[in-house]
Amino acid sequence: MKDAGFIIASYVVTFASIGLFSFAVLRRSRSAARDIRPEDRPWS
Amino acid sequence: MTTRVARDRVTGTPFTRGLGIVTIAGIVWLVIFGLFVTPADVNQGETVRIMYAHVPGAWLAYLAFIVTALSSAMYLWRRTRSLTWDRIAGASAEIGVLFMGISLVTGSLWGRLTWGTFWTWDARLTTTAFLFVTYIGYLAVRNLGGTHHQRARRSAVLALLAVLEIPLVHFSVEIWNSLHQEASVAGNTDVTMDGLMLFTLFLGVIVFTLMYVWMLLHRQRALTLEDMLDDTGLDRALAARRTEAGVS
Amino acid sequence: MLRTAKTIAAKDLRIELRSRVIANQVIPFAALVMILFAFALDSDAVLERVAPGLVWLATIFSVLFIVARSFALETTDGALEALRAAGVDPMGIFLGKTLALATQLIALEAVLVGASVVLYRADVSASGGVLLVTTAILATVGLASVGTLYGGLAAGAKGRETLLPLLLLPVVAPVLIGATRATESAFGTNGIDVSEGWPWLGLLAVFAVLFSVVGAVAFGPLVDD
Amino acid sequence: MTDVPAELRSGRFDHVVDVRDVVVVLGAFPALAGASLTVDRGEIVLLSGPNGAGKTTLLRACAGLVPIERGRASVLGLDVSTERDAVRRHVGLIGHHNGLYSDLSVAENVRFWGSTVGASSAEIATAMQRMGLDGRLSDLPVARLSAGQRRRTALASLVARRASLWLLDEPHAGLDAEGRDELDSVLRAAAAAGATIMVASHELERAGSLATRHVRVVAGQVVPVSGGAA
Repeated sequence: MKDAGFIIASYVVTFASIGLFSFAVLRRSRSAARDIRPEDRPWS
Repeated sequence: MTTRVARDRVTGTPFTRGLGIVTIAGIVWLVIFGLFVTPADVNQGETVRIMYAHVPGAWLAYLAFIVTALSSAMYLWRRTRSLTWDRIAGASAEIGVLFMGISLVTGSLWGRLTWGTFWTWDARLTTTAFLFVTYIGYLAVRNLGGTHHQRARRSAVLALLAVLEIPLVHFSVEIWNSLHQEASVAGNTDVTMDGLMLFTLFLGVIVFTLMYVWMLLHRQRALTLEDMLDDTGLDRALAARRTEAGVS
Repeated sequence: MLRTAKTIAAKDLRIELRSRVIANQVIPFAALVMILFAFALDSDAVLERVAPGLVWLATIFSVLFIVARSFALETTDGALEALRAAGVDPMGIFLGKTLALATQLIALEAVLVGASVVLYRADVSASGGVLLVTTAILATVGLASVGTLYGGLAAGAKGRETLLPLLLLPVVAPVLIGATRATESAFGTNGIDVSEGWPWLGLLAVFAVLFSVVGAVAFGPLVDD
Repeated sequence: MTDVPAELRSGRFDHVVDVRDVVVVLGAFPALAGASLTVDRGEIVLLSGPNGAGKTTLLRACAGLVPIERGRASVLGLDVSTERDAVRRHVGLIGHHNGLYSDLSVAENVRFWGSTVGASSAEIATAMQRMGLDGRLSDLPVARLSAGQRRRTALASLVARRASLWLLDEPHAGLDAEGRDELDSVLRAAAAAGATIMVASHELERAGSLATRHVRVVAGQVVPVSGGAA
């Protein structure tokens, strides 16, 4: 059953790092956005 | 109302929201299929399940680096010198480094189970490790400072140099390796995939690609915000200096 | 452009002739590394087997120092900026500095090969010598080109001491592999025949041509802000 | 930025230096905040002003060494941003660094800079002579020179590479009295022969007597001198 541990570990590593990265991106942009008016954003 | 918008979806649009929901649903689907629904492989046994996370991750890293190279070329090629291309290149490289790191880890976990070793000096693995280090260097150069356009030109040239470097490294490692002829790692790792397994693998690639698009859009917009922040800081400092000049 | 290159190369070599930093510090460092390898590996048989690799490993580490020195000359009194400010052709600067770097590297490699003959009992036949010289020339052109290219990029930057190895070491891996294999044949390590070394020179030649051409084109945009 | 009028490109131009509303940003700091200045052939313009006002950045902008964020600058009718290499070949900037190789001798340094434009050995000898660097001094390594002698070597290098717009940042700093007089007479002679010179300096008395015009740089902008000095 060592296999199960490895398999689960690889799924956890994958999705946890993706989650952490996305969270960091959203948080950084939120703090950056504080000083910029929403209508200045080219995509909105 | 404006403050609510600012709080709720800074780098988001209805499109990215929809994309995000689809992606999350896809991830759930992928995990259920990958871990429970698909059968074990004849040769690899349960270990093959790592592949449903590993292969799409590796695919994505390569896709991200290709996007970095293409948008760097676009930055240098187009006369407008649009910083958007530069930000796409930077955002994509960050995501690429992330996914390459992930797939190095999942790959070595898989290798330990199937080959009995975390690492082997196979050409593809070695090239991947070099690629990883090279793009860490690329990200370091992006953070050197200077104006936005200095950053953009420097890193664009570097990204194109990396494209040149990779085939050379791959080729040299390949012929270096072919000389060794050390009984290449464990024989029986061939996967005979049935329809459901293949489908799950494709599902993984599609889900990860959607995830990449979502991350790229958000990261690229976050970089835009950061660059804009530098610029609004500039406007304020400019105004301050002009008043200063008027006073003296 | 070629005139500029000649002027720059002559200047760099004249400075080395006056200051002797490479001769008195970097070359002794490389020789010291060879001796330390001998302590670490501690067996004549092993040393003999890995001698070619050690020669090129010591060379590549020394390249980091020589490149750093080459650009320290230019940045201490703002000479690189003065060259840019004078509109001197960046391609000429690149070729000149590469040429000077290559000359110094050849001297270094001669010392290292000599050291491996003395310390590691490497044995070079006449036909092996021809192979060895060709290998050294091609590998040197490649190393000097990438060294100058990335050295110029790192020159003005903060943290350049650590940035340069991070950028340079992954790129030069093909040179390390190709030059080591070719040198193994030249030394006859493990009974490898000299003729087996020549195919590796193709790799070295491709690397040398590619990076000297690309370096000449890319040096300007990388250095010039 | 890209649309430079054709008549400026062809070499007919109104001013040797034409700087209009130029903004230059260093890091996030606007070192120049909308500076405007014109300089004509043969002038020696003194730039004065407090530390950090942007004198150095203005000189570097004219040399095409810092990216211009907003506004436009041209030198000899060539746009500083888009025709940078051509601008640079005509401009000589001596800043806080002299751009010399300390292991080489005075003569070797001047010869090196001269040879970047293919100057003859007669030209190089003249350049050194005009800066008082002939004789014993010429064979000393730069590392053993005084600050003033280094500055003169840098100026000789500039003469040797035939720059027609000279941008000098605090050129008098570190020169002895004799050296300063020598420097002034060389600069006057050069201006009379058609060179255009901009001098950034704190030393109003010294540089003021040399200059044909005096402007102040304050907070990243060029302001006229009240009372109209010289």
